[in-house]
Amino acid sequence: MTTTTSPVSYKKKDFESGQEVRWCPGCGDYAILSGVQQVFASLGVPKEKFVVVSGIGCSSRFPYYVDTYGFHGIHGRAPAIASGVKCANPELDVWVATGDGDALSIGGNHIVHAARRNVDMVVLLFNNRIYGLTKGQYSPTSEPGKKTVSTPFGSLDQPFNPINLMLGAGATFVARTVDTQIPHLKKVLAAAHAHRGFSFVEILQNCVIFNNGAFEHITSREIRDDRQVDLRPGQPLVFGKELDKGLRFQPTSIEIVSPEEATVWNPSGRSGASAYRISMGDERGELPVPIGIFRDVEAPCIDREIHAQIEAARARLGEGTLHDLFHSGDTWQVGAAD
Amino acid sequence: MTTTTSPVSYKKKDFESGQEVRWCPGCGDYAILSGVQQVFASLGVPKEKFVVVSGIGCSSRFPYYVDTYGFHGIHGRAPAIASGVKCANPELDVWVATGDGDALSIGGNHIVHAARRNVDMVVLLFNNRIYGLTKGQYSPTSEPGKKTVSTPFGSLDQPFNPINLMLGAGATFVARTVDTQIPHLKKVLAAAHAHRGFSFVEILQNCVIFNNGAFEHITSREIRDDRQVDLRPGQPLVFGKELDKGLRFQPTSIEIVSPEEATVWNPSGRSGASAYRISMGDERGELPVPIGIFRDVEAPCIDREIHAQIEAARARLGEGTLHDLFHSGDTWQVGAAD
Amino acid sequence: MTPPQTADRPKERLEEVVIRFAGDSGDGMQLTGTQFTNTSAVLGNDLATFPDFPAEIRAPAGTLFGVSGFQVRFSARDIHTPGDAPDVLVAMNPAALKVNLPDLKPGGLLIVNTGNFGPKDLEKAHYDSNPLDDPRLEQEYRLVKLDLNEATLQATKDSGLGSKDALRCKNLLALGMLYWVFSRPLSTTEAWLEKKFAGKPEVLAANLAALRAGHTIAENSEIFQGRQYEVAPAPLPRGTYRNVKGNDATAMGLVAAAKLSGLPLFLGSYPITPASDILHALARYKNFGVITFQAEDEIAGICTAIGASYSGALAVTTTSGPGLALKTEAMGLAVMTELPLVIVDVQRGGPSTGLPTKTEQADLLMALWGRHGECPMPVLAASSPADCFWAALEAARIALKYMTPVLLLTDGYLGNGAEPFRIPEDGELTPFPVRHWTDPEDFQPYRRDPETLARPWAVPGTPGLQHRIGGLEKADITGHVCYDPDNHEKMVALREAKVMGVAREYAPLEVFGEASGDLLVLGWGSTFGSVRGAVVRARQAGKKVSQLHLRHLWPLPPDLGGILERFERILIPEMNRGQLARLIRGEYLREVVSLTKVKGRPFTTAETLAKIEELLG
Amino acid sequence: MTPPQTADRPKERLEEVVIRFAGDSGDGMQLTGTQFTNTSAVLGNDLATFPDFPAEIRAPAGTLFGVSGFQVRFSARDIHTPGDAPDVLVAMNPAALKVNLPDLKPGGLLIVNTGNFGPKDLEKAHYDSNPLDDPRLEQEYRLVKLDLNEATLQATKDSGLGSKDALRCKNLLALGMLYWVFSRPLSTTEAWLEKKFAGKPEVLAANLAALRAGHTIAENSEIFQGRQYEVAPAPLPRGTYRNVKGNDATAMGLVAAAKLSGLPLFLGSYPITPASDILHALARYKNFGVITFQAEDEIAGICTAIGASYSGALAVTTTSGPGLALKTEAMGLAVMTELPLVIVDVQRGGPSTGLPTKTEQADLLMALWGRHGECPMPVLAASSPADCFWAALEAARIALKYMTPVLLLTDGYLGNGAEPFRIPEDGELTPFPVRHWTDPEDFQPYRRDPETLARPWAVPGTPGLQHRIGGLEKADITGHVCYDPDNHEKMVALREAKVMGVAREYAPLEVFGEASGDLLVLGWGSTFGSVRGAVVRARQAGKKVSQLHLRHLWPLPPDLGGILERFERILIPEMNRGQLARLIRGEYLREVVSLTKVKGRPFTTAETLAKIEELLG
Ligand SMILES: Cc1ncc(C[n+]2csc(CCOP(=O)(O)OP(=O)(O)O)c2C)c(N)n1
Ligand SMILES: Cc1ncc(C[n+]2csc(CCOP(=O)(O)OP(=O)(O)O)c2C)c(N)n1
Ligand code: SF4
Ligand code: SF4
Ligand SMILES: [Mg+2]
Ligand SMILES: [Mg+2]
Repeated sequence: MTTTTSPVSYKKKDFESGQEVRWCPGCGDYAILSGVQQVFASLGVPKEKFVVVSGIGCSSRFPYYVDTYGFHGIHGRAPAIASGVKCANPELDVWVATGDGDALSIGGNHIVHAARRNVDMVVLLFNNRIYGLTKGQYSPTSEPGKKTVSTPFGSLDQPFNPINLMLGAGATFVARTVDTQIPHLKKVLAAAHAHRGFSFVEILQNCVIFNNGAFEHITSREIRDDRQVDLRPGQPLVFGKELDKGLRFQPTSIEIVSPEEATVWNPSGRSGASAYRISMGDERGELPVPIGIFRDVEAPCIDREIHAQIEAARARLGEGTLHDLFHSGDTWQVGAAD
Repeated sequence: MTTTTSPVSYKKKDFESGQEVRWCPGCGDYAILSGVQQVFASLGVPKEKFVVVSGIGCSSRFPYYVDTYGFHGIHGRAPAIASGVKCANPELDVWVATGDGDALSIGGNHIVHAARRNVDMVVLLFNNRIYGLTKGQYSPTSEPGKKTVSTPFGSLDQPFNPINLMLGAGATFVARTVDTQIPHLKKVLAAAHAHRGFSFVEILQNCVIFNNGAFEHITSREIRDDRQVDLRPGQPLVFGKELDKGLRFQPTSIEIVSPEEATVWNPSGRSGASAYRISMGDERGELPVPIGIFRDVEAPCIDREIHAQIEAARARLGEGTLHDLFHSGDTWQVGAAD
Repeated sequence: MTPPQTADRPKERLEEVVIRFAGDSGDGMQLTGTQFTNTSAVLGNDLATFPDFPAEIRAPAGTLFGVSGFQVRFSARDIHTPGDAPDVLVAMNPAALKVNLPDLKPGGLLIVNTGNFGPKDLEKAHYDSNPLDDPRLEQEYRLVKLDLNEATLQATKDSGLGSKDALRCKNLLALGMLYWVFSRPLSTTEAWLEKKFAGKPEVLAANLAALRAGHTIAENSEIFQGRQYEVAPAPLPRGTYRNVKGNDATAMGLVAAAKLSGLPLFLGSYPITPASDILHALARYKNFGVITFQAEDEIAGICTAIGASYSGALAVTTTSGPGLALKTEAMGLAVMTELPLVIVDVQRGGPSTGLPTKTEQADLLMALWGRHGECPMPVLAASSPADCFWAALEAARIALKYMTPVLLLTDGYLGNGAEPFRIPEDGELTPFPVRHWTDPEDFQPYRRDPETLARPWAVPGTPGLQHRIGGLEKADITGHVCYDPDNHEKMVALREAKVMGVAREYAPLEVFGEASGDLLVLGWGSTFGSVRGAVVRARQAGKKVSQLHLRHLWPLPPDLGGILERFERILIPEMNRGQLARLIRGEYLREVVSLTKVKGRPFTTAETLAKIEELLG
Repeated sequence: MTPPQTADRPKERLEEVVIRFAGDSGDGMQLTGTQFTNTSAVLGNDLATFPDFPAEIRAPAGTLFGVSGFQVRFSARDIHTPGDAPDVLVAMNPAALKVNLPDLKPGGLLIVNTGNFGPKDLEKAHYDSNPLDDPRLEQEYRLVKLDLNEATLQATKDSGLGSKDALRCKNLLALGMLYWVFSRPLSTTEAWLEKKFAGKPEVLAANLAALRAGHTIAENSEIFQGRQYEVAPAPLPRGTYRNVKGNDATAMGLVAAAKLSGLPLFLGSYPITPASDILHALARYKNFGVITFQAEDEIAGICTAIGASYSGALAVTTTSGPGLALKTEAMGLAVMTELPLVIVDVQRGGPSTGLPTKTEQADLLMALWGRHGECPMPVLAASSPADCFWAALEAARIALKYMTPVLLLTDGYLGNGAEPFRIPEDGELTPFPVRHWTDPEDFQPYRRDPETLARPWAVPGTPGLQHRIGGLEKADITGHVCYDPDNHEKMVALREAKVMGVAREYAPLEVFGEASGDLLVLGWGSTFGSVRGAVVRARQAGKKVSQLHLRHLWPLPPDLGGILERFERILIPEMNRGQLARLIRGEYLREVVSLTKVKGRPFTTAETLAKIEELLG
C-alpha cells in the first residue's frame, strides 16, 4: 500500500491514543500494538491518513488504542467496511485488525473478496486459534480434537491454513509473522505497506487465557530457529541456529539440503504455486514452518481503478451536470417552450 | 461420498421429476441435468436417499427437475443447509447445485467452511461466469473488463479461480468438467460420489443469453483437445488431438514435453500443491486448461465423526435419560423425601 | 375506450386508452410497449405503464408461464395508474391470449397473431381447440386476426435478413398498426431504430420495413374498418417532461442529491430483482462521479456503503426484501455510528424468496422495527414512478442533515412502472451543500448540533480530528466506548429524539378532498394511483371521501392525528395484511378499516372503489 | 437484613439476605458466589442470583471497569429476583468498593480486604485518599476490615503452595467467614473442592485451609462481634430441587423436548454473548444424542438447523440480538418451508454491538415483525431462570405440532441469573411423540392437518415421498412452485391462520391478584420477578393492583383483551422504549402507561413499586 503524501516524522507515542488498554495482562496483542505503532511512526504518512478498521473480538479492540481514525465495526465485516473507506477515498492508508474468528469464520467471505479485488489495504490477522472475546470456543484455525467450552469432547473440524486460503483467493501479498518477534513483525508490516494492493499478514498471537502456548512449538526461543524458516525475497531458504540448513524445491516436493543448495526465494511469481507449496509443508511435519513473505506481486487495485474509470468517463463525456442528468432520454414540452 | 444401502437399478427417467423445465432453450444446464440424472441412475443408491440442495439462481432450479428429495434454499446458503441435512442424517446422499454467484459471491463463506469440515457431499458449481437469473450482472468468475448491465464501462474485479479457492480451503476432492462433455462429466461425478467427504466439481456451463460462448476458447470441438488436459489419477498428463503432448513438473514451473516424459498425475498427495500449481497455469497462458480430478484425498468426515462421538459418549456414559438430565447437578429436597 | 357503434372516417377522439401487449418473452413485448409509450409521451399524453414479465429468463416459447406483458395507458387527462382493464389487447400467441383475455374490456379491440396458432402452439397453451374458432370471441370483442408472421416475412423480404431473424421484426409490424390506429407518428421509433441498429444495416432495414408495413396494412386493408382514434395531449403542468421508470427515477434522485450536496455518490449493492435496475442505472453515471460497487452480498453492500459514508461520501445501498433482511445487523451499526446512509428497499412478494418478480408492500413493519435493540431510523415511501425521484432526494437530504440512516421504500410496481416526469426547472432544486467538519478546536465526535441533534461528520484525512467510532455504546459528547447505565439510557433517548425531530420540518399534510368527512382513505407507497382514481370517482358520485397519502412513515407527521380525527372512518388499502393499519392503530388508538391484497399485483381502482362504496353504503 | 442494635449470642433469624461479592475478574467472585448459592440451596432457602461481569476477559487488575460482581439473595420466603440492594458487600479491592458501595443498604455489613488498599490500588480505582480512613464509612455501615491476603498466606503456609498461588485462595477465606456469619456448613464447598482439585493435592489443601480459616476467624475473633444469623428454609412446593442458570435451563428444556418427542436434537449456532452458554451446555449432552454444530456464522447456524429439521431432527438455533438480525432472511425460509425450528434470542443491550454483556428487552418488535414479507411466527418469552426450561419445552412443542419456526425470547439477566428449579416428577412431563410422515398414498407435502393446519413432515430417506420444497411461494396442497395471485393470497392467509391457531390451546391466563381493579401491571420476560415483588408490596399496602405476565407474545392470548378491560389502567414495565406497550395499543386500542428502563440493568422492585404508587396516588 502506498500513499502519495509527503513524509512526516513521528514517534511511536504519537500513535498512542491514550485509551486504557483492556487486554488481559500477558496477551500477545500488546506486543503487536506496540509493533504497529512503531511501524506507523516510521512510514512517513501523515497520521490523519491512517484508518484502522476492525470487526469484533479481543483483537478488534485494536483501533481504540491507536491515535488514528478508527472504525470498530461489526463481527466479520471489517474488510467490507474498509473496502468502502478505501474505494471512496484511495488517498487513505487503510489497515484492518481482525481475529481468526472474525476474519475466517463469520468474515471469511469478505476477506477473500477483498483479496480478489485487490483493494489496497493491509490486513492484520491476529491468529490465536481461539475465540478470545467470547471466552474460549474453538475457531476455524484451532487444531482438530481441541477441547473447548463448545467442544468438551474435542472439536471435529479441520482447520484452515490462512495462508493457503488467501493464496487460493488470489491475494497479491501474503505473509506471516509472530507476536513475540517484533523486529520480524516490523519488517513484514513495512513490506506489506510498501505493497500496492491487498496485503494479508497472519500474526501468530498468544492468548494467555484460553489458548496459552498455542504456538510454543514454533515460536519458543529455544527451538524457533530450527522450526521456522523466514521467507526473504531474493534470499536462499535457509534456517537453523547456525543457518546451517536449506530448503530446495523438487518437482513435487521440498527437500532439506545444505544452505548452499537452497532455493532462492521468489515471492513474485505470478502463480503463487511455490508459496502454496511451502505453506502446505510436508506430510510428516519435518519441514520448518515458514514465516515472512509468501507472495508479493503487482496487480491493479480496484480502488484506484474505480477512480481512473470515473476520470476517463469525465474526460470523454465531461462532468455530468444536473441538466445532463435530466435530459439524457427523450423529452417533450408541455405548455409554451422556454 | 458413499452410502451404505443396497444397490438398486434405475433408468435416467426414474430421476425425472416431471416438472416443466424452465431454463432458456440452449442453456448448458439442460445437459448437466441429463448427465446428473444418468449418474444418479447408475450409482445403485435408493432414490429416496438422494437429497439435492440448492441456493438461488438459474442453476439452483436444479432440484425441481430431479425426482429425489430436494431443497431450493436461499441465495448462497445451500452448503450450510446441506451440512445440516447431512450431519443430522449421514445416511443420506447429499448433492448441492449452485452457481458462480450463489456459491462464490454471497455463499463464498459457507462453501469454504463445508470444504474445511469435509462434510460428505457433492457440490456442483455451475460456472457460467455471470449472474443468469438476475439478468446478466458480472460474477466473481467473470473476466476483468467485462461489460455487463452492472458494469457498462467494464468490470474492475479480478476473478476467483474456483479450483484454487477450494484447494486453499482444504477441499478433499476438487475437479472440473464441462457441460457439453457428458462422458467426462459422468466420469467426474461418479468419482466425486465415490469420494468420501466434501467433493467439489466445477462445471463450465454456457449461458446462451447473457454470456454465450464464455468457454468457447476451451471447450469448442475444434480446439478442445489442444486446450484441455484431463487430469486422470495415475495417468500421465498428456493432451492434444493425437495425445502427442505431455506436461512435466519442474521445481517451480510446468513444461510442455513429449507424452513419454509427462508426469504421472497423482491427485492424492496430501498437500494439493501440484493441483494448485497446475490449476494456476503459466503466466503466458500456453499450458492447456486442466479438467478432471485435481485432488482426491481421504480425511475424516465431520458428519460421521459427530455420530461417532455421540456413540462413544453413549458407550461410556449410557444413553442419557430425563432423570440424568435433571439430576446432573447438586439437588436437594423440599418437603418429605420420596 | 368504448368504440362508437358505427364506422366513421373522421378520427374519433378518446379520453384515454389502455393497451396491453402480450407475447413470449422473446417476442419483444417490453420493447414494443416502451416504444409506444415514448411516442405517446412526445405527443403530450399523460402516461402510465406496467410491465409484467415471467420469473424465468427465457421461458420456453409458447408456454403459459412464459408470457410477457406490457401495459400502457395514455390519456388526455391527468392519470395515476396504468389502468385496470385494457381496451386493446395484442396477443402474439395462444398462451398470451389465454393469460390476458380475461382482463380485456368487453367490446375491446383484440389483435391476434394467427401465425402462431398451430396445433403445437395451442397445446403448449393447454387449449383443447382453437379459441379463434369460438364465435363468441367475435361477439364479445372487436377481433382483428392477422398472420403477423407472414406479413412480416413479406415486408422484410428485401432486407437481406434470413427468415428466422426477419420474423423477429413482427412486433414492429404490430406496433406500426397501432400507430396508425391511434394516429401516432412513426418518427420516434424510426429514430430509435436508426440509433440502435446503426452498425447493422440489414436488421435496421427489416425493422423499419416491418414498422412501416404495419402502418400501411392498417391504413389500407379493411381490418380496422378504417376506424382511427386520437387521444389529445393532457393538460399537465407546463414544463419539460421525460418518461421515467421508478427505479431510474430513484437513481436520478440519488445523483441529484449528490450534485445538490456537493458530495460524491457511493452505491454499495448486490443485484436482486426488482432492485437491480437502480444499480444498473447508477453504474452508467460514471461521469457524474458515481461509484458503484457490486459487492459480494448484501451485507458487504451496506458495509462498503457505511465505510464510504465514514470516508465522506453520500452513501447508498439498494436492495429488495431478502437483501434488506441481511442488512439488518449493519443498519444497527449505521444507527450507532450515526453516519448518513440511504437504504432503498424495492419491495417484492414475500416471505422468503416468495414471488420475486411481483410487487408487495409487506416490508413496512420490518422497515420500522426490524432491528435488534432500540434502533430508530426515518422511513419514507415513494408513491409513483416519478415520485421515486423526489422521495430519493428527500431521503438523502434527511440522511445528510441528521447524520442518520434513512430507509426508502418503493416496490416492484413502482420500480418497473413508468410515467412522465416533469423535469425540475433551473432553480427549482435547492442545493444543500454539505461541509465535513474540519475544526480541531475542542472537537468531539458526539457533540450534537443543538437543533438537529446531528453529530459532526469528521472524515479520515482531516488533520487533527482523529477519532474512533464503532458499534459499542458511545459516551455522550466524547463518543468513547461507555458501559455506564445512565449514559446508555441517555443515548437511546438522544438517538430517538434526533429521528423524531425530523418530523418538525415536514410540510403540512395535504388532504385531497375536504378536510373532514365520512371517510378518509389513508395510503402509503404505490397504492397512491389506484386510490386517487377511486376517490375521484367516489367523489364524482357525491361521496364525502378524501384521500391522504403518506410520504413519511417514520416519524409520522405531527398533523396526522388531527386529520384522522376529522373523519368518521378511515380506510387503509395496502398490499399486505394491514401493516400501516397496525401502526396507525397503535399510534393513535384509532379504529381503522383495513383493505388488504396480497396477490403480487397492485390494487385496481375498481377494487378500492368497491370498498369505498361498501363502507359508505 | 437489618441487624438489631445490640450484639447477642443467640443466632438472629432473618427472613432473607442479599450478599454481593465484588472483586477483580481474577478474584474468583463468580465462583465464590456460586458456592455460597449452592450451599444455601441445599439448606432449602429460596434463591436468586445475578452475576455482573466486565466486557473484558481479564481487565487489568484493580481497575474500575475490571470489577466483577456476583449477587445472591437467599430467603425463607418465595422470592423472584436477586434483590435490589445488598445487605452485605464483600469488596476485595478499592475498585470493587467504589463501584458497589453506592448500592449497599444503609447499615449493611461491609467486609473489606484491606490487603489490597495500597497506594497503587487506590490510584487505579481513582481514589485520592484511602476511603477506609473516612469515618463516615464506619458510621453508615457495619464495617469489617481485614487483611485477607495476610490471613490467607498464614492459613495456607503449610499447603506447600507458593505465595502467589496461595493468595488465590483468599476468596475461599472470605467465603468461610460468611458461612460462619450465616450459619452455613462448609461441607458442600469442601466436597466440591475435593472433586475439582482431586489431582492437585497442594491446591486442594490450600483452598480447604483458607475456607476453614475464614470460618475460624469469624467465629473466634471479634470482628463480627459474635453476631451470627440464620435464614430458615423457604416453604417451596415440595419436590426435588436444583439450582439452575437460565441458559442451562433453556438447554435442559430443549433436551427434554427431544426426549419427550423422541427426536434427536440438533443445535446449529454461533457463539455470542450472552447466548453462548446454551451452546456450551448442549455440547455436553453428547450421550443424550445431542448434535451441536458450531457454524461459521449465525446464518449458517440457522441454515444448518433448517437442513437438520428437513432431515427430521428437532432443530434449534440460539443467538443474541446481532445474530438474530443475521438470521432474519433464513427465518423467512423456515416460515415458507413450514419446518419446525426453535430460535432462541437471549437479548442483550443494543442497538448494534451496544452493551453486549448487559441485559435488555428491546428485540420484541423485531421478533414479531422483523422479517420481509408477511412472515408470521409464534413468539414466546421466559420469565425467570428456571422458567427458561418450561418456555423452551413449550417452544419446541409448538414448533413440532404446528410445523413452524418458533421464537423464544430470554435475556442476559435470565440467562446468567440462577434460581432453584423444581425437578419435574416422573409423569409430570407428558411425552408428545412425533412421527414423521411415511404414507406414500396420495402424499402431498402441503396438505394440512385440518385442525392444526400443519403440513406433513416427510423426511429424506423415506421411500416414495420424494418432494421438493423451497423459498418460492408454494401451491396449496401440492407445494409446487406457484406464481398464481390467488394462491399467494391464500397461502399467506393459511400461514397466518396456522400461527394464530396456536392460541386456541393456551391455558387461561392467570391474573395474580383480583381479576379486576385499579391497575393491572402487564409484563413479559424477565421483569416478572421485580413486578411480582412490587405488586405484592403494593397489595400489602392495600392497593387494588394485579399482575399479569405473558408467556405468549404472538399470537396474543384470546382472553387478554377481556382481562385488560377489567382494569382502570394498565402499566407495562419493559427494559426497552415501550415495545409491548405499542403492541397492546395497536391490538386492543387501549391506552397504557409505559414504564421503561434502558440501562442494561433489570428493574428493581423499588422502581416498579414507585411507579405503581405514583399511578395509584
Ligand atoms: C454477529 C455477531 N456474532 C457473534 C458475535 C460474538 N463474537 C464476538 S467476537 C467473536 C469471536 C472472536 O474471536 P476472534 O475473531 O478470533 O478474536 P479474538 O477475540 O480471539 O481476538 C464472537 C463470536 C458478535 N459480536 N456478533
Ligand atoms: C439474498 C438474495 N440476494 C440476491 C438475490 C438475487 N439473486 C438471485 S440468483 C442471483 C445470482 C445468480 O447467479 P448464479 O449463482 O451465478 O446463478 P445462475 O443464474 O448464473 O445459474 C442473485 C443475485 C436473492 N435471490 N437473494
Ligand atoms: S482473552 Fe486472550 S486474546 Fe483476549 S485479551 Fe485475553 S489473552 Fe488476549
Ligand atoms: S439465463 Fe443463462 S443460465 Fe439462466 S437459464 Fe438462461 S441460458 Fe441458462
Ligand atoms: Mg481469535
Ligand atoms: Mg452464474
